[in-house]
Amino acid sequence: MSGATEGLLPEDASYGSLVGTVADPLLRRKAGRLYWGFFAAAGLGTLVMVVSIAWLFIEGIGIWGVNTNVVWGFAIANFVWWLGIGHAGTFISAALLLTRQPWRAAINRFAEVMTLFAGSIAGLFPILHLGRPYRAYWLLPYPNTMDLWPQWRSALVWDCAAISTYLIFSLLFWWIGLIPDLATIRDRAQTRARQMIYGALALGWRGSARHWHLHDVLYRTMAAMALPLVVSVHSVVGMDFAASLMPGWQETIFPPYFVAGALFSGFGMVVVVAAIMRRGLGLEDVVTPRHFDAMAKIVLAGSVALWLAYGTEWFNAWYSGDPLERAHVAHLFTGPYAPAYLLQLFCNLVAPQLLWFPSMRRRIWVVVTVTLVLQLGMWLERILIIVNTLTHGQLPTTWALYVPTIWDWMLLGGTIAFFVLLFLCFARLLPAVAMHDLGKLLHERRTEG
Amino acid sequence: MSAPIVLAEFRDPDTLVEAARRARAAGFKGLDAHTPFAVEGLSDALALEAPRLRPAMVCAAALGAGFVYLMCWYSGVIDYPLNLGARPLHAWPVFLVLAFEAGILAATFTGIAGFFIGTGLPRLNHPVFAGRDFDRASQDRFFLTVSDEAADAERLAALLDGLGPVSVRALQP
Amino acid sequence: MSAPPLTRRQAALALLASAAALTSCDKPEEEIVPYVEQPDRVVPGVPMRFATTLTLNGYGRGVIATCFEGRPVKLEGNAAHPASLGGTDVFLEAAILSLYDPDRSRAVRQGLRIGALDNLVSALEPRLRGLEARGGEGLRILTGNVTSPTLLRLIGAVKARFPAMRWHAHEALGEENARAGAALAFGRPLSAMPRLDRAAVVVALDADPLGPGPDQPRHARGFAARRQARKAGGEGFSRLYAAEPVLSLTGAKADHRLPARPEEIAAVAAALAARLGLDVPAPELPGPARGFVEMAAADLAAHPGEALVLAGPWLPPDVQALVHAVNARLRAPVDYREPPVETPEPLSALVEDLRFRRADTLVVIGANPAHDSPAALGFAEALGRSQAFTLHLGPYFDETAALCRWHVPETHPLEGWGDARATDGTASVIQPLIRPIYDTRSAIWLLNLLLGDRDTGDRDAVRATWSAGRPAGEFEAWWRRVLHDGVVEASAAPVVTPPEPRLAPPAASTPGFTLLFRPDPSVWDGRYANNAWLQECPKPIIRQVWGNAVQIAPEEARALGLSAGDVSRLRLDGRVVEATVLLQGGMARGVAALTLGYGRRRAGAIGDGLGTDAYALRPADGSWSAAGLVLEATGRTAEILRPSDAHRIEAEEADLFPSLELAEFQRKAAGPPHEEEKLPTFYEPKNGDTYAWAMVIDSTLCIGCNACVIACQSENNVPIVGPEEIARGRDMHWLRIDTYELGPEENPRPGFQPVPCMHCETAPCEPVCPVAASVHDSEGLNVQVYNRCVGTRFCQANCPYKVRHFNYRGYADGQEYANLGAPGIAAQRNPEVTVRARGVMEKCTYCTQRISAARRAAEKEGRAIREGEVTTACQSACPSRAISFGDKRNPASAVAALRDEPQHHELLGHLNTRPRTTYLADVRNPRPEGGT
Amino acid sequence: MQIFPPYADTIARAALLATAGALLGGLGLLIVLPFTAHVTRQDITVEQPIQFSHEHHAGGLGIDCRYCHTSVEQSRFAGIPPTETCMTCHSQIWTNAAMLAPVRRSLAEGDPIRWQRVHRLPDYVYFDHSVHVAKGVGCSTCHGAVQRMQQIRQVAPLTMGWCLDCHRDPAPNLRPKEEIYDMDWSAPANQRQQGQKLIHDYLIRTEGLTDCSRCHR
Repeated sequence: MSGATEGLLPEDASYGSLVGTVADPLLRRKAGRLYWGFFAAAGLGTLVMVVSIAWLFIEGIGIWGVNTNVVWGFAIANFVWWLGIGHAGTFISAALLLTRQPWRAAINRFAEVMTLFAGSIAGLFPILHLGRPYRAYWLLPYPNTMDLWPQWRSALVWDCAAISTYLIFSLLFWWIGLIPDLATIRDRAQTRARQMIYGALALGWRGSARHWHLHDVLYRTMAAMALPLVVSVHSVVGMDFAASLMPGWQETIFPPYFVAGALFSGFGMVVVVAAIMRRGLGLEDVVTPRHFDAMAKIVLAGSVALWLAYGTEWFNAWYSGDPLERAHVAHLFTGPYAPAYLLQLFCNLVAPQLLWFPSMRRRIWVVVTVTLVLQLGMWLERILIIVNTLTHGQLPTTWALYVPTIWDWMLLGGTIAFFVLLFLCFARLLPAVAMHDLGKLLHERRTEG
Repeated sequence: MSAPIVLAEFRDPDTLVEAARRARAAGFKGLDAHTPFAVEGLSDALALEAPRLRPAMVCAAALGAGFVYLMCWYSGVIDYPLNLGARPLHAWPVFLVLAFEAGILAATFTGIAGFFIGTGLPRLNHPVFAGRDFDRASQDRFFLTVSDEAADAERLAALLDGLGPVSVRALQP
Repeated sequence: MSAPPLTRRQAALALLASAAALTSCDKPEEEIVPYVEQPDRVVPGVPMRFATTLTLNGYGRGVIATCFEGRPVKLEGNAAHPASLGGTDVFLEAAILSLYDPDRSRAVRQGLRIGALDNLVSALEPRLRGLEARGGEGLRILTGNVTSPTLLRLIGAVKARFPAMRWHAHEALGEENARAGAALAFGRPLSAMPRLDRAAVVVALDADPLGPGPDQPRHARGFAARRQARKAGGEGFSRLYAAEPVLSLTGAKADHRLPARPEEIAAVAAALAARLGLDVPAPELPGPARGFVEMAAADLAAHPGEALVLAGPWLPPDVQALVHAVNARLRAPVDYREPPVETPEPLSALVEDLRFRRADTLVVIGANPAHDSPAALGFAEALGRSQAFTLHLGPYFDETAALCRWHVPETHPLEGWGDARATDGTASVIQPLIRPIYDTRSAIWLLNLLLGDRDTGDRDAVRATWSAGRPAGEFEAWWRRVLHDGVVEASAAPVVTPPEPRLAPPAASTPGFTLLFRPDPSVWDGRYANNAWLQECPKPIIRQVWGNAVQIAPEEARALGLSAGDVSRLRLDGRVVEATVLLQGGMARGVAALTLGYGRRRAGAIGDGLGTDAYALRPADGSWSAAGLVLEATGRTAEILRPSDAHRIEAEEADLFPSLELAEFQRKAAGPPHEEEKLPTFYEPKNGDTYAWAMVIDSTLCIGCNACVIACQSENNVPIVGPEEIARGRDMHWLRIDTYELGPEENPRPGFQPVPCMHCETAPCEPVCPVAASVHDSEGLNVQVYNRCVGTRFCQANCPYKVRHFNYRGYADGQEYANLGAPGIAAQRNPEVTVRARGVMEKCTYCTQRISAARRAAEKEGRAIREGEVTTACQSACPSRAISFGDKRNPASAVAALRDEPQHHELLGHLNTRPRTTYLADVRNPRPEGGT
Repeated sequence: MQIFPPYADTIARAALLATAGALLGGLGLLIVLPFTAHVTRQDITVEQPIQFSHEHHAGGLGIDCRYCHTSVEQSRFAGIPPTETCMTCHSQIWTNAAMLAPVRRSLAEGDPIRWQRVHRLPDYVYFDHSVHVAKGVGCSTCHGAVQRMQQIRQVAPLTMGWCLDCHRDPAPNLRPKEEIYDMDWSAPANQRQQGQKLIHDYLIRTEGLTDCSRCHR
């Protein structure tokens, strides 16, 4: 057995056993008490989200902690954070496909789903944060009686375009990949109802060589488009801040720094999801320590990239000699949010260094802990980018504090619960791993062997 | 589909490729294969035409991007020019960002549409579904199908002798 | 104050539902209701302007009111009136809101219940007949300061009917000390009006002519006249010295300032007098005070006829008298006049009479001593226990009204007829701009009632006063002119030459930890407590809103173990109140200051329960300070609400608020023309072939009085957010006064920088708006299109000046604070300005509605807008004329000239935002040899 | 094993197409709806308290617009006549007409006539009649042939796009001063040149006409 596929599949795997590993939890196993416990908790959390959104629409965004000088708060931070998480899925799927990484096969499906869920949740925030959310459609170009157009120069319009493109693209990319697996589920389903439902969803996929051929071409082409798209999306998000005039935002490094940060947090979340899926669905055979090792390396690389980004920010502030930029960096370390900033540095820069050690990378709980810590770090990074700049602008008379309210926390917590709920539904309704990719991997291993 | 369909079932993709190659060499028409995953070499073995999806997607991308660029230019320069912080009306770097996203979107939609047109999906009812064990075509079996007036199960079985098909059967009408 | 009513939420849901439908097919019908008979001159949509008069402490200040369809919406200063000179102060600007205050008393009350006016009249009449029979024995009238010729005439008539009647007057912020001082010096209580416009050197001894008060606009204008730093020169730039215990606006503008305890100020006055050759013993002074006196005396002596010493109304009479003597020696520019106010008997006498049942009928007109007299005087108890027939006429059912047997709601000055005199005696007529909104009565009506006259209308009463002694044929024309001009020509009291003042060396006073009482810049003596605009207006220097606090010096706090925000207990002569501690540099050691007027119990929904009642501690004699204060921590803390803090300028931030000395300015002005270097840009702003509006604000002239802030609020329908929202860091003022502390920390010299929108030519807010709601117009205005705004707030996030304000709640649109959602308040709104909905951004528009009105008027006449035709609300309010506005492309315009001054600068100009609002740096004129 | 019968293909394809069609069609409907009279309220007559006929008064009797709409040259509002204006004539003629009973009642009781608004702009639009008539925009340009309307109705969509049409290019709609109140005015053949000349004569600065602040503040 050669190195490329080593440790990714069980020694005795067959095509049928792989399909069974993935499909059986879905079709033949009942959800346990633990599942329903989580489901109830997540459902309750989702209710919190719904309530806080309803109250938001009734009372207005005055219920949040945002104020005259700090006009952005949790909503934008949550948006960037969720979108960052939503970055890894399509990227993993596409980049690893194009670079022919064998460890892609077992994780790409739920990574893509994670992208969809996180991206959709992220997409909620820019709308929720509007003062008049019912006018959000004014960001779209359409013929109207006012003869007005969106204002193309605004980074928010780029955001709107990039995120909707990204979400639509990711949805279709995921769907295209999912069709053959739906056919598999259809064919393994034991009840008529399931056969019908999955059958309808599979659109009559029959694994024809012509279909596979076209599928392959489309999938690879989309993967090739995905890479620049992914880069563009978080670059644009970075430009929400970079294309401004505020100290701490107006930095040319922001687009790449945001992309790196997004992949960092996205991969981190894939690790977490992978660990949970592996345990919950009994996928130990196909999601292996080797996967965690590989993802840990990427996370580590992300952390190193953040070292570079943060370091550049500090260095440039000093080197530029701009008193406002210098004051901003001083504010990061000494201002009212300095403890949070130091925690952020620990989470993003220090904690992942553990992953230099191969023994640590192979311990799934270590990797999961590190990635959970870095989720916290990345969220702190986003909220601190916003509040550190807005609480400490150019005019000292406008320096103010930002204190989130219970509704800020409820919405953040609620969306996390909603994300979990969506994942719980996904785990019970759709195949969590791309079975046709696993089959292909097994075929490759056999060909190699 | 007027001609009867004969299915040959295999346990292994490589065997299927070999079988396909033989069937084509034997001059069978209406060859196809049904596999749980994309098998490398199969399209060559069946001599499938390269789909012209990519050129279509590139064209769509160019059209979509061009359309959006023109829309931005028309709206910002011709239709309602506004003084926004003294920035130039023709903000091409910005228009390019939007054009790029539009291009991706147009290519994606074209690709998906091309995929459905090319595959003929959705096709919920198809004769091959009636084949015995065909539900394993999406799991762990690999089928060669021949839809040729000249083909029958015996001829195909003879041709595939030595490749060890699990079965060779004509579809029950 | 709590959650908005349910209807609001339902409305919000309905809004959402209709928004979800995107377009609704059945718009609610709207009616047009024309007049039955259209009044003359009323053209719907065309505003009318009328001159009238408002009073503060009884003194008249002329205003011009703008009315739309019979509804006054904006007050501005009357340039013809000497107490306003076209400028205003916060109280004048905010009076319009009080007119529409839903908490105004609107019903006659008998006790606490609603009563009937007829019952009152029938109860009063037999009593009056009885009183008449007794010669008026037992009848008491209590008023505030009365300058109104008509009221004085009527009071005189009442006195004639009831000879034994006694008239008492009470003003919480009175001028007893000044009157007594003048009496001490001249033998009679002359009123002294300093002429700042004629003074080259001013020494303010605990005096605050630039601070709140009836003459703030006049003094500000006079001060500004001698502080013009212009290339072209002008009258000599004056030098201002201030010695004071509490940092005042005058102290803030001073070139030299000495923080001094009250008794030290007396010593400074004595030392100055001695240095100027008066025969008083020179006291020993500590080092800084000695230096201060040296410099001040030298400057005073060097400017005979142009040097002036001011004594604040809170200094004791002997110091006042001494200052009169000094001014006489200096031939100081002071106008002495007989005061326009009669001096009736004090409140204390009335308290005695009530207590000993010597008063059996009390008529209170407009005064509220149950709140604003010293608690130690015991007026409230005396009134509450009194069996007398008590009748209160006032605009609110206030603390005094609640203790009276009868209460009659009083007509607002904008609703009724009347007259008043300014501090210099200039008379003006009060004319109604609107029919009384509620069934209210005026003081004239009440006095006529006491006279048994129920037929004479208020207008006739006022006309009767003024027609006396005028030929009948000329009167109508004269009357019309007076109403039109808003001022009675040449009615000022003549300037008299006072006798040589007697010298009265000041007595030594008691040292010790002293509590100082001061007028409140927001609520004055408490009468404006229910005015939300004033409550939410950041008090000058300390920036506090919605309450008051006890001010002490930071070093003092350290010594007492207190820190900012501690709730402290103030003990004085056995009386105790609690107040939050506010640290303010520049306070003298050993003193604490508390403003009067807070702690109202019956002010209304806005003013109730805010702050600390300083009257509870004020000594019974109404003095301005009380020694023997004990200040101790309670262990609790409270937040001092401030929309933004004053900021201490560090060296590297000097360009935020540049300050230069006069000599440096003169050197620059004499040098080659000042070229501001323009930073390079890719996007050179294009100037259309049209007006280029620009504003220049002169920091030298700005006295930080906030008149512009309230004027803007009034003109532009700027909503109130309320204390809870302020605590969250939200506020809506389009114009804020940034306060920078310059100079040494223990004796800072605040600089005021009004910050409206900069209308940047390369505005950072515009390219970031996704819907082009923030956009430039061809005349260079940075326009915010409310109806296009979706509320991303990106514009404010990217605004370096943070001048934009977001409607986080429906502050003006269904989620108003307290009673501000009452339907009547909407009548104050300016119909030319959109009332902003929840969820949209708003900001200073340069009063685009005024520009538009001028443009349309000019276009209809086929001409260009003339220089000075457009004045912004802030500009017209500014009493010191620190704000200029106009077309900078017009080389003859004021702004074009000011933009060429050597001290001209842009705020954050290095960001290359090319602001249209620019500043003239703060020019100060300290003595070249230095000192503070 | 066939899960689906052959007709399922048709259903599936039809469902797919229908979904796409419904999405696009719905979107299209939402876009088109605001342009229609349902939203603009064009050509809708409203029941008024009095059947006042512009056709009779302005068309038949030839009363000048300004006789009733008195403030059109001074104010933002053209003005709705007070009851007494009606009574200047109707105290003499048709004094007992049943149709005019509400007018007489209004005068007698001092209770204004409550007309239903027909031309309605949103609160955030500050339209000024006076400057329009001063600069050559005639009544009929926006209000149509009022003299032929039995019941008044709105002939123009009064949408922002419609306003902008003229603000971007006023030339086709400008008239000489003396023809402003000519309800039968129609553009002469050389309107383009005449309009350009009028722009010049009226000193209209066209560059600022599309400023947001022209109408919104």
